[in-house]
Amino acid sequence: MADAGGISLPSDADTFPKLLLHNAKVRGDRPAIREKDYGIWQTWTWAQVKDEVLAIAAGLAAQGVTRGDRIAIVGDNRPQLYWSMCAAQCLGAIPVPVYQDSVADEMAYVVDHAEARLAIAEDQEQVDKLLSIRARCPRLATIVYDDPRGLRNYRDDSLVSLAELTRRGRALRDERPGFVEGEIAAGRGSDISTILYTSGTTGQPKGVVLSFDNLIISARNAIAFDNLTEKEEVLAYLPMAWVGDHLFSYAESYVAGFCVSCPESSATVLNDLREIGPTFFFAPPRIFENILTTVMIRMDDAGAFKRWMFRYFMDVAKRAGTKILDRQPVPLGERIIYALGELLVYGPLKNTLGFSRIRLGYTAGEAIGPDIFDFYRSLGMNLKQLYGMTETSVNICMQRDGQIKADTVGVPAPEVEIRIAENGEVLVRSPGVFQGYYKNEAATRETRTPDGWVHTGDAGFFDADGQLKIIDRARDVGRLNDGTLFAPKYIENKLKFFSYIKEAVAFGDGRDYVAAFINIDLAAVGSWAERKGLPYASYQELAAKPEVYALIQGCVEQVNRDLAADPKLSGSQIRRFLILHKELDADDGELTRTRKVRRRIIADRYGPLIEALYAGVDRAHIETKVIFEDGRTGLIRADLAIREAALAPAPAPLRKAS
Amino acid sequence: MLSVFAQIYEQPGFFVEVVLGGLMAGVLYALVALGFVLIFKASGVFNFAQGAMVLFAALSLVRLMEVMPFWAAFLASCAIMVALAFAIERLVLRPLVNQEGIVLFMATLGIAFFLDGFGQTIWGSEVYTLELGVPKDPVFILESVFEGGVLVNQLDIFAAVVAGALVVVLALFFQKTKIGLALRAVADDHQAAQSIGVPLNYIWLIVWSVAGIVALVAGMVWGAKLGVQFSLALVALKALPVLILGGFTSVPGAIVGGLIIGVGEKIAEVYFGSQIGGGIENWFAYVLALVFLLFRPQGLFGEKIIERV
Amino acid sequence: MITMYVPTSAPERTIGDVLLKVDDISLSFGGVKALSNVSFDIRQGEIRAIIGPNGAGKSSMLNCINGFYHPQQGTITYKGVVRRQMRPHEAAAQGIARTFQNIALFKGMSTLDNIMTGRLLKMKQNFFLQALHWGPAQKEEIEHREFVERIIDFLEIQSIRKVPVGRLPYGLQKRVELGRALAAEPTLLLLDEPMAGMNVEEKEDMCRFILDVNEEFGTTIALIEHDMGVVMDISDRVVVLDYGRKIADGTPDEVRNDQRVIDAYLGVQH
Amino acid sequence: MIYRETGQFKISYAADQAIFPIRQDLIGMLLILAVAFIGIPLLATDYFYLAILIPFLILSLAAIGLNLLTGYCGQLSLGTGAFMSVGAYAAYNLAIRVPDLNLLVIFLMAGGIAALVGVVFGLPSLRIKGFYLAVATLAAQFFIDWVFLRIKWFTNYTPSGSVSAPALDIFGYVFATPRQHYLFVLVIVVIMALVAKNLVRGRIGRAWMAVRDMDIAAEIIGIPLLRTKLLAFAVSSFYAGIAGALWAFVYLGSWEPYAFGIDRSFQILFMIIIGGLGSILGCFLGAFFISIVPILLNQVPAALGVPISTATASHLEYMIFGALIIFFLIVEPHGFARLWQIGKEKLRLWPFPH
Repeated sequence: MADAGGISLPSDADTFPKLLLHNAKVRGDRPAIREKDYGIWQTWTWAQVKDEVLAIAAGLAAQGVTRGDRIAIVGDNRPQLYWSMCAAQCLGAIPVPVYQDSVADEMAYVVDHAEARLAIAEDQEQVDKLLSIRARCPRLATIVYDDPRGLRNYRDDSLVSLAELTRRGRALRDERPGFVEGEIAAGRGSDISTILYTSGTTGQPKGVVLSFDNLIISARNAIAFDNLTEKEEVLAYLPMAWVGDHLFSYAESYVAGFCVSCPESSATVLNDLREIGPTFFFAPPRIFENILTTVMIRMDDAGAFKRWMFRYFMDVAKRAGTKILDRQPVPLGERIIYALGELLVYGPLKNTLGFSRIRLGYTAGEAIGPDIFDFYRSLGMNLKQLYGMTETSVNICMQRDGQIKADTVGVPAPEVEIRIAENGEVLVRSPGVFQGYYKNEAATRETRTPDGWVHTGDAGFFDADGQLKIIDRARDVGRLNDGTLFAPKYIENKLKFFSYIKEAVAFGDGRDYVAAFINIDLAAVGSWAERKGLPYASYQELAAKPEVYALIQGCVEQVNRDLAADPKLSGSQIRRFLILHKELDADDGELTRTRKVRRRIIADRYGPLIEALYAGVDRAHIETKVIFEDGRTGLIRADLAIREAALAPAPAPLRKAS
Repeated sequence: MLSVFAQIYEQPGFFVEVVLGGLMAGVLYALVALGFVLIFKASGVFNFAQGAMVLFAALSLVRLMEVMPFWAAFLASCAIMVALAFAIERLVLRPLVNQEGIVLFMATLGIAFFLDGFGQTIWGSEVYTLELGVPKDPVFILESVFEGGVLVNQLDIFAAVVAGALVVVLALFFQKTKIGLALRAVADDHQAAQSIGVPLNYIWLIVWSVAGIVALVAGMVWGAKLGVQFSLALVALKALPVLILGGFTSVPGAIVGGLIIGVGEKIAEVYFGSQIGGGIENWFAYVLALVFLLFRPQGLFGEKIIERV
Repeated sequence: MITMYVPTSAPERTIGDVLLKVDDISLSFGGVKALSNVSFDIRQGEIRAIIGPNGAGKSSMLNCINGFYHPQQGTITYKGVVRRQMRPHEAAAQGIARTFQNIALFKGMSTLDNIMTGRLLKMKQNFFLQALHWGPAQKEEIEHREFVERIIDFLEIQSIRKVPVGRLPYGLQKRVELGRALAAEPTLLLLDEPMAGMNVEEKEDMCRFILDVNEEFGTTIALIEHDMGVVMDISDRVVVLDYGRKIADGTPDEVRNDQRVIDAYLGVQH
Repeated sequence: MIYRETGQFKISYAADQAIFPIRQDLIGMLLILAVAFIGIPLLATDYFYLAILIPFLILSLAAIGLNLLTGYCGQLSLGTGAFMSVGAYAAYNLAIRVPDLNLLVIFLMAGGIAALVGVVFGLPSLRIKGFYLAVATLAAQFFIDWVFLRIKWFTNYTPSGSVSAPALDIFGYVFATPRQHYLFVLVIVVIMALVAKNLVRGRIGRAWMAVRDMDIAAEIIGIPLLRTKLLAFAVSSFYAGIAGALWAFVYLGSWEPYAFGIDRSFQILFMIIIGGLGSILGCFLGAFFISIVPILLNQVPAALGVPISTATASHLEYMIFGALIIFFLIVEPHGFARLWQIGKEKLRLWPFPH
């Protein structure tokens, strides 16, 4: 195997368990994983992790787990769950991480579909869900739990604590030394490493089967691309079932040997982020967006001098920061002022956010607002975009240092081939291409051609610099009745780049004009309203205020002006919009777990509103069913206003001055 | 030890003289202690500046008497003390309202320092003789009872009478007048007092003014006896053991405590002091009060404290 | 040493022998009778509630049990030994811990330090090692920190670990106070209105913690509570006081149907 | 702003409980120590040592002693000067009566004797609280003043009552120059400040603070009140005793009982109030402030060309002190230490306001 970012791997380290043994040997004393627990960052070295993983593996073997068995893993990011994943792989069993916030139905589908015979759950909450779906998952024989809190009264033969399982494992290892090691040696790179269920925007989740080779080669290439080393610090806070976390916090950690830290709880992530100060950080655009919004809100409360200072230096950063980061020429005076700004604003700001040590930051999943992207880069953070999907073990395109643009996703990653199909769809072939959808030959055939090309489903094109630009889901790109190109996601993203707008859904395919639903951002608009002295008691009340409508109308018209600048899209300006009375919610099925809009469900649920948008009326009535946190359902009724937005004139063709 | 009793037995007249002297001093201690009690009762402030107020008042009086008759100087000094109370309420107490006790105590230490410096800067820092027109010659009384009679200073008798009169006036003021009743209401419960419409700032102004006038009287009497000088401020420290003994909140306690301390201290000084080096009146009162406290922590007139949780 | 519960080996909840017996207690202040001839017992491992209208003498009862008040008449037998008069800190040394009706936290200290004070009785390293904060003293400090962190985890107050308790909302302060009592690893835990002033959600949390303490650690609990619903839900036996006298004693069901109890509560219906 | 805490995570309790858990604080402290041990000896003049640095350091030590008792254990004391004088006279008597004893041992024993006396005067703290106790500590002040003034044995029957300390000879090395005196005091103060910090962040400090914050609750959770308070009196008096011995031996050289009068007690109380109750750092800040102000008051008018008489200067000093104390109490009743804490919090959150 080739060198990866200065990290040399023995050629036979082709599975994660083998990488674990390798790491325990060459960097046994270096930290492998941490968790904030009992007030401090409990740390395990690679040697300790090896000891734990092998014990759990033996414990699983004692529980009857054998090669090829599927094991569901469900919970927040916890060292024990990462270990369990590797422990299963030691035996040749296949870990299937499940989204920890899935409701019982979703969990039942995955566990049943994967035919998991054993599940490893974090705590009582997950155990309860698993117990409740057991009738629908006949193969699920054993549930292992990590945190025993609240489980003392559970008298169920299928329950085993992880501590007990580990104890049994250690006993077995005393009895049969070398057994687990033998099982590890029997693993091959071509074996199945894991099955990741993608939530998908429609239908039931599909299980993406990835081999060790898929993940390890992809990880190795990404590490080489960005020169990552064993010294990186990474915070594992995104769902373990998501391919991004699997690649960054698991695969790359094992390949590069760097340390992964698990936060104390989902409520303390920002604080834990600040403590750990990762050097390599991944977050979807939404998180960067939220952080920026918080920054702005907190700065609003500052005194006049600080606000002035912040504005002044942020202007400086906007002018010079990105250029300095990209090593472009900047006048000396500007550099000096920027250095002062680093001392007074950028440095402290990055420090309070926990971004001081970031050498490399990535965002992906959807388009990031150019303002947001530039904000972080101008602070001196090396934030980049990448483009990838579960079916290709993430890596498709990555941005190279010094060649970074807000509206493209970069150049093809190492060993990745890209082709643009005739309908504009991006096709990919790489070593990371998946083995197939689990138990779904038809879907596999639909997505992967016999010669290994994957249909990404995204429409895009290469720009003049050879960087890929994604505009929308290929399937969603439609046409207005007059034939104008309609790329809803592109429009929605432009809307969402305003901090006041949290979600947007654009309609237009087969219609006369474009119309949109808007979700306001409660924090940003709430703070705006407070400054304006507008009282409100709820999201619904705030959303219905005429002042808020006016605010959003301004945003919509700005988007229209942007769209007008592009001859291809100028015809798809937003003519009418409304502000939804409730936030779109994954629990109601309106968004995916990764917070992508589920168009069809929304179209069904809010049909009357869509009709109203195209009916020319200025009010619409709607009743919606919602699911509360405790599982009860209720009805929300609302009367919504519909507004017209001004359209910008299309750019006149350029004329030569005569 | 026995020799002491023998001495008392042999010279009963002298013993009575000592006791009387002690009672006279005690009345004056009581007078200063009264100033403390007034303020502590009404505002919960442990006013360490009472001694400085005594000095300041005496200095004002003695210097003003150089340019005007006694009565005018006395009235003017009263006015000064009221003005002082006003300034303290405005500049110190009001900004510190709702602070912890120790903070207020510290503030009065600051007031004490300020007043000591301020008084001596504007009034001068020499020793001034205060002439009240009361003869200072000692006289013999009770010659028929004791052999050779009992020697008493006329000034002391005057002082006792003045102090006694002031105590009576104050007692009447507290028991009979509307303001006095309001003051007692405040002492019992600040919030309750406020809710019945007694403005707290007004109350504080009054108690500090009254305490100032009490200080003036104490300063006048002490000054006539010792001369008006810096050590007057220290004499006031004598009032503290009186407070421990009598309780911080009890007017009768201050009086009885003052008398006990005065007498005890004189007897100790006269009969024991010489045997152990003299000058024991500086600490004897404190130690007496302390020993007493070990047996009755709430003081003579304090109520037994039932602690609740 | 630090021990943690191991649920797989946790025994079924069992109520054992009498742990504490109050016999014919009378207590008065000045002429006012706070308790008259009260007798009852608390069994090992049970949750025992003391209820009654305001001023019934409930808090006075707890104060007698932990040595804060000394009854004029009657005896208290604890762990089979008739107790002589003792100071509260001696009662604490024998394994009696408590919380207070009006929160009695140390306002100038953080949550962590407050709970650490609950471990003071168990800390033995001498003054000079403390002064150096070194060797055994540091080791001891860390061992107890570990124990306290488990309590913090148990009570789910990680996020306020280093916040001065004065800044915490009421419900959390109550929780910290429970933590401080638990830190002493008490045999008998006295809770004086642990849920007073809480909203429904906080009450539910507190109930869960009380039950967890009782079941996970096997701690015997005596609690005073106003909320009858809560009392009936979580206690094994209930003793009812009214005007300083015991008017009923038994299981929640027995007490609920006792005519004297109904009268007492109706008499002071708020 | 100067704080860059990102990435300073703790993987052990020992690190989490360190005196300076934030790296920038540790660096700052090391810098201060470097200046104190290296920078100042390179630059300072004799006047600077004698008039400012040495008294500042010794009074800081006394202030630490009082702060342990008052700021941490909540027992207000007005008798610090007396406990200092016990240390001073104990050291003097040990030095002249047991001439072969090493001076360091003498200082330690002097502190020990002061601690014993402190315990005796701390006994009333079981029965009385708050201001009653404060007044009771005045008894110690007056009684001890009297003892050294009137009982001639303690002053070795010198006719004037004034006594002189022997040379500072430790293991044969004589500390003679102001710089040597300064370094000698500095070492002792740094070590004792560290010890004080260790005490207050451990079991003992927590017991003290529990007693301070709510004594009833402290007793009910098992803290023996008398023992805890007496320990505070003992430790506090030990510090005061050593400070007194240093004040006498290093700063004054020869002295009278008056040097430790009630004014000294008040001066030190002011230091901890202005500096901050319950803060070791505050002791230094308060001591610095209280010892620098009179010097400025003496220097500034002369420098401005308005010479004033000594008497007026001393009266002015009283006035300004009194006014300053009131001012500080109004502006920040918790002293410099709290101001520093607030400032530090702001710097840590910079550029955000909260």
